[in-house]
Amino acid sequence: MTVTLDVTWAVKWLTLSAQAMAEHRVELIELDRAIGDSDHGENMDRGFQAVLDKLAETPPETPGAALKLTAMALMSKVGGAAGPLYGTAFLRAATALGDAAYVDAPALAAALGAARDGIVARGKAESGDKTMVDAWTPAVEAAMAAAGDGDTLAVLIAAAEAAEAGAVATDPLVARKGRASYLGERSAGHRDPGAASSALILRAAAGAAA
Amino acid sequence: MTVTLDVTWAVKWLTLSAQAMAEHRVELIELDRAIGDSDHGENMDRGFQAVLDKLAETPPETPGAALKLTAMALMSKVGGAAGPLYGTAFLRAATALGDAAYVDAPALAAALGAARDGIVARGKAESGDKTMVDAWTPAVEAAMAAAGDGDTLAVLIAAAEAAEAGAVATDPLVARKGRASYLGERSAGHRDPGAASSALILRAAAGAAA
Amino acid sequence: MKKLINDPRAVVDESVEGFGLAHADLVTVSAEPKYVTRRDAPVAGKVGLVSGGGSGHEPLHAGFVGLGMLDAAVPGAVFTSPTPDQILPATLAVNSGAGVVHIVKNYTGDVLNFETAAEMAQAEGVEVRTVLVNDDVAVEDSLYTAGRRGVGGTVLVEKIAGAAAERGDDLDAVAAIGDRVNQNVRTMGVALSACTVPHAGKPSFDLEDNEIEIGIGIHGEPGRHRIAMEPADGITDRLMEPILSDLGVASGDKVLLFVNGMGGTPLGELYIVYRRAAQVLADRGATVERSLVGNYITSLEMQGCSISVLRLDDDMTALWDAPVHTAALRRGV
Amino acid sequence: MKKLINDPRAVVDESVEGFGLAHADLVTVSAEPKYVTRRDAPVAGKVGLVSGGGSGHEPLHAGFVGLGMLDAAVPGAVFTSPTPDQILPATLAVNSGAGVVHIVKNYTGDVLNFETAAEMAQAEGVEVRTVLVNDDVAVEDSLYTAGRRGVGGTVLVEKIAGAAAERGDDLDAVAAIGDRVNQNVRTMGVALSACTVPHAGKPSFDLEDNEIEIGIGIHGEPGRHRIAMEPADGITDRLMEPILSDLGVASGDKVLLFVNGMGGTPLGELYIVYRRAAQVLADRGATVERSLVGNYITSLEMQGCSISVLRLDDDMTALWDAPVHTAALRRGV
Ligand SMILES: Nc1ncnc2c1ncn2[C@@H]1O[C@H](COP(=O)(O)OP(=O)(O)O)[C@@H](O)[C@H]1O
Ligand SMILES: Nc1ncnc2c1ncn2[C@@H]1O[C@H](COP(=O)(O)OP(=O)(O)O)[C@@H](O)[C@H]1O
Ligand SMILES: [Mg+2]
Ligand SMILES: [Mg+2]
Ligand SMILES: [Mg+2]
Ligand SMILES: [Mg+2]
Repeated sequence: MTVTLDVTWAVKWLTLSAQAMAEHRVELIELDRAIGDSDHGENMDRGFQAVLDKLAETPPETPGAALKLTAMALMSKVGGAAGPLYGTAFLRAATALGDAAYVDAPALAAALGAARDGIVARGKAESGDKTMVDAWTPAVEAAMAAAGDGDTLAVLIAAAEAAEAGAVATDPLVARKGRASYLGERSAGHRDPGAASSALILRAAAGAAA
Repeated sequence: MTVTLDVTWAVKWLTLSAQAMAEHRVELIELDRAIGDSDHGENMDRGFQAVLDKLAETPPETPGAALKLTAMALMSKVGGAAGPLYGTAFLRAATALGDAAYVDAPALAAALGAARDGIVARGKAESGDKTMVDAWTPAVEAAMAAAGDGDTLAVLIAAAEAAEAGAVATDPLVARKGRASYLGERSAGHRDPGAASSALILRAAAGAAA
Repeated sequence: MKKLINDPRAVVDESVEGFGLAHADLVTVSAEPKYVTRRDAPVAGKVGLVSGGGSGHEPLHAGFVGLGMLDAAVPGAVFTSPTPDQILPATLAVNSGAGVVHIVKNYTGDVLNFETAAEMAQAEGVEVRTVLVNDDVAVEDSLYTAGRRGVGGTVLVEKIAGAAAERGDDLDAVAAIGDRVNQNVRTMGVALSACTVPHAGKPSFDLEDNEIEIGIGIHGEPGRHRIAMEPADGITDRLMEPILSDLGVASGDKVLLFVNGMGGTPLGELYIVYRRAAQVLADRGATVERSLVGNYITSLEMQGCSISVLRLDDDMTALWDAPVHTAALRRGV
Repeated sequence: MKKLINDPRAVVDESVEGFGLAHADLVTVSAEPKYVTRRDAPVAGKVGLVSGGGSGHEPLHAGFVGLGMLDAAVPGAVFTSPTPDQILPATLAVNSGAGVVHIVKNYTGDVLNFETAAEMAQAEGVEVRTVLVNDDVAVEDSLYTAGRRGVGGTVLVEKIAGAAAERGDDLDAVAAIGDRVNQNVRTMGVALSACTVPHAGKPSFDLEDNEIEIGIGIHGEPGRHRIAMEPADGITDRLMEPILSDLGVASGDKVLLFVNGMGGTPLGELYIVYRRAAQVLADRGATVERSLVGNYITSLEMQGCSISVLRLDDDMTALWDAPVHTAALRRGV
C-alpha cells in the first residue's frame, strides 16, 4: 500500500510536529540544560506554535508551500542555532518539492536529503559532531534505501527509526559543534537536543502518513 | 569575705569578657540573625579583641582607667548600636570610679548604675523595650540591694544573675527600640542579643572576682 | 556560603582597597581609620558632604563619592555602622571651612555613631548639620519603633544635596534641600531571598521556596510580613500602594521613579517592576519626570528590589540633572 | 524559582517595555518585531552599529544604545539569539547610508541569524560589516568547538567601535577598530552558582555547596571544569593566568581591566577580585590605564564574575574616553 502524500499530509505532519514539541518541551529543555542553555524545547515549541498560526492564517495549497511557510515561521520565531538550521532545512525541502501536488517516494527521499544538506551547509557540522546532523544523515540514508520500493510510508518510517537511533547514538559523543562543544569531554553521556527534536519531527512525518 | 576589686580585677574582667565574646560569638550572631542583622557577636568579639590589644599596649593603673580604655576601644571598634551604647556605659562607669585604686561595694553599684544610665541616656530605651537595658536595669537594682552588705563579690553575683534573668525575660517581649523593632510582633519569641551580651559581660565581672 | 572573598574579616578592607585602585582618578582611600574622600577634597568654599554606614550596600556610599555628590564615605563593617573615629577624620578631611553635612540613615547605630562624631567635630570647630533619612514606609508604627529606616531615598538625598553643595549653596541650604528630598520620598522593598553576611556564614533569614518578604530593610533583616510568591505586577502594586498613599501622590504631581535592585536580582526583572510602577503612577495621573533603575543601594546578594517615589519640584529636578562624576553615577562630565 | 516576573513567556516583552519607559529620552522601542533603536536614529552620515543576542545579559545590549555606542540592540528570547526578522529591520532603521556594522558574539545561533539578516540587508542595498567577538579563553580547543565565545569583551568592542562611528569613521574603519579590540581582549569567567532560565524553571546546572565552575560562558551553560571553592585571590589567579598568557601581556603594556559581575554577585566582591587582578597585572609590569567594574554583561542572577583584559593603544584609549550616553554607561554628556 502506498500512502499518497499531499498537502493534507504535510499539514498533518506539521501539526503533529507542533504537538510533539509541546509534549516534549520540558524533555528537550532538560536535554539542553545538561549540555547547553536550557532553551531548545522552549524555542521549538514557540516556533511550531507559530507554524500552526501561519497554517491557519494562510492554508497552503501544496506540500512544498506548507514546508516553505514552516521554514519562514521557524526562521522568524525560533532563534538560536536551531532556528536558522531548521529554517534552512525546511526551505531546502520545500524547494526540492517545488509546487508538486503529490510527493512520491523518490521525491520524498530527495527532499529529506535536501533538508539535511541545508543543515550541513549552514552549520558545517560533520557526522559524529553530536548535532542534529547525526539524526538527519542516517535518516536520509535510510530513506534513500527505502525509496526504491516506492512506499512513501515505508520511507518515512525508515527515516524516523534511523533518526531515533541516530539521536540515541549521540549520547556517548563529545560535541564538536554548537554550544555543547564548549563542554568538551563533559558533553559525553548526554543526548543532543537538536538530534532529539529532529527525531520527533521525522516521527511526526511518519505518523501523519500512517 | 570581701574581695578587693582593684585594677587586676578590672583587667581580668575585661579579659574574661573578651573570652566570653569569642566563645559566644556565633550564639550572639544567631540571636541577632533572628531579629536583627547578624552582626552583634562579630561586633562584640572584634571590639573586645581591641580591648585586649589596648590593655596589652598600655596597661592601666586603676580600675577606672581600665574601663575608660575599654570605652574608647569599644567606641572605635564595635560600631552599630552596641558600640556607642557600651562605649558610653563603660565611660560613665569609669567616670564614676574616678582614679580610685580600689572599688568598694557601694562604688561598684554606683558605677553599674552610671553605666546603665549612660545606655538609657544615649539609647532612650525604657524597660520592656527588649534591649540591653532589660539586662542592665535589674542588674543595677540587684547590685544596689546587695551593696549594703559591703560584699563586692556578692554585688557582682547578684548583678550577673539579675542580668541573666533579665536577658531571658526579653524572650517574649515585642521590641520597641533598635533594629528588632522593625519586626513588630515578629520580634517576640527571641532573646535580645544586646541583653544576652550584657549578661555575659556582667557574669565575667563576677567571674573575675571569684 | 559561596562568595568571592578571602578572609571574611578582611572583606571590607580588601573591597575598599580594590575600589580605591579602580577609581584612583576619583577618590583617595584612607585605610586606617577607613574612609574614602573625593580626590580633590576639601573643595574650597564648598560645603562638605559625608555619608556612611555599614558595608554590603555597594555602590552606596563610596560609589557616590565625587564631583556633585559626596565628599566622603565612611564604610563600617558589613551591615554595621562605622565608628566616630572614622567619621570624625572624614569630616575634618572634607571641611573647607564651609561646614559639613552628615547624611545619616535612620538606624540606631548610625544615628549614635554620627551623633558622637558630629559632637567631636563641632568641638574642633567644624559646623555640622545632619540630614536624617527615613523614607521606609514599611515601618508602620514609627512611634513604637526606632522610627522609619533610611533606605532607597538615601541615594536621591545624596545626589540632590550633593548637587546643591556643588553649586555653592551654604550649609543650611544644603541641609535644607537634603531634608526636603527626604520629606518627599518614600520607599518600600521586597526580598525574594535572604543575603548572607560573610562573618555569619548563613542566610540572614530563612524563606520557603514559595515565600517572599514584604517590607524589608537593607540589612538582611526580615521584613514586616511574609506572603506567598506572586507575579511581579502584584508585588509592585503591594509596594506602590503604601508609598503613594503615604506620600499622598496626586494627579499632576511630577515624580522621580527609582527601582532599585537589592544586589541579586537581574536588571531585566527590575525593568518589569519599573513598567508596572510607571503604569500605577500614570493611573494616578502623576508624571514620571525622571527615572533610575539599577543596583544602587543593595543588601549583598539579596534578591529583590525596592521602589522609591520622589515628588519633584523644579529645584530638585535641576539638581538631579546637575553634573555628577562618581564611580556609580555619572552625567554631564 | 523565584523571580520578579509575570508570565515567563512575557519576560522579554515586559522587560523591554519597561526599559523603553524608563529611557524614553534615549531610545525608541519597536515591540513587534522587537528591537531598540537610538532615539535619533538614523544619524545622518554616521555608520550604524547593531548588536543583539539572547536576553538575560542586561544591561547588554539595550543598555548600550545611545550616543557613542550602539544605534540598535536586538533582544532575543532569554539566552536565545534573535531572528533575522528582528535584525533586518533594526539594521534598516539605523542605516543612514553610511552602512551598518553588526557586532556579533560568536555563538552558532547568533552567527547564523545575523548572517542571514546581513545577507538580506545587503540585498536591500545596505552595506554590512560584521565584527565577530570571540574573547573567551575558557574555550581551549577552538578547532574542535564552535570556536571561542563572545563574552565580556563585547562591551568593550561596542564602546570603542561606537565611539569610532560617532567621531565619523567610515564603515571599514569602524569594523576594523572593532576587530582590533576583539583581537586585543581576552576574558575568562567563573560561576559560584547557576542561573535559572524563566521558562526552564530550574537552575541551568547543579553545583554542590563547595563547588565552583571555572570557564563559564554567559548562558548558564556549565564551564570547562569544576573545582572546590577557593578564596577570591586564588580564583582570580586562575582567571588571570590564561588571559595574560593567551594575550601575551608584557611589561610596559597598557591595559584596561574589566571585572564584570554575572548578575548575582555583590559589587563589593567584584572589587575584591579587581584588587587581586590589579596586583597580578602590576606584578607583570603592566599598567592599568582604565578600569570598569560592575554588572555589564550578565547571566540572569548567576553568582560569579568574569575578568577581561584589553591591551590598549592610544586610539583605543581615546575612544574609550569619548563621550557616551546610554542607559548603562555614560560620560562626557
Ligand atoms: N553547527 C551546527 N550544525 C548542526 N546542528 C547544530 C549546530 N550547532 C548547533 N546545532 C544543533 O542545535 C541544537 C541546539 O539548538 P538550540 O538550543 O535551540 O540553540 P542554541 O544552542 O543557540 O541555544 C543542538 O542540539 C544541535 O543539534
Ligand atoms: N535604643 C537602644 N537602647 C538600648 N539598647 C539598644 C538600643 N538599640 C539597640 N540596642 C541594643 O543593641 C543590640 C544590637 O546591637 P548590634 O547588633 O551590635 O547593633 P546593630 O543593631 O546596629 O546591628 C540590641 O540587641 C539591643 O540590645
Ligand atoms: Mg539551547
Ligand atoms: Mg546587629
Ligand atoms: Mg548592624
Ligand atoms: Mg540558546
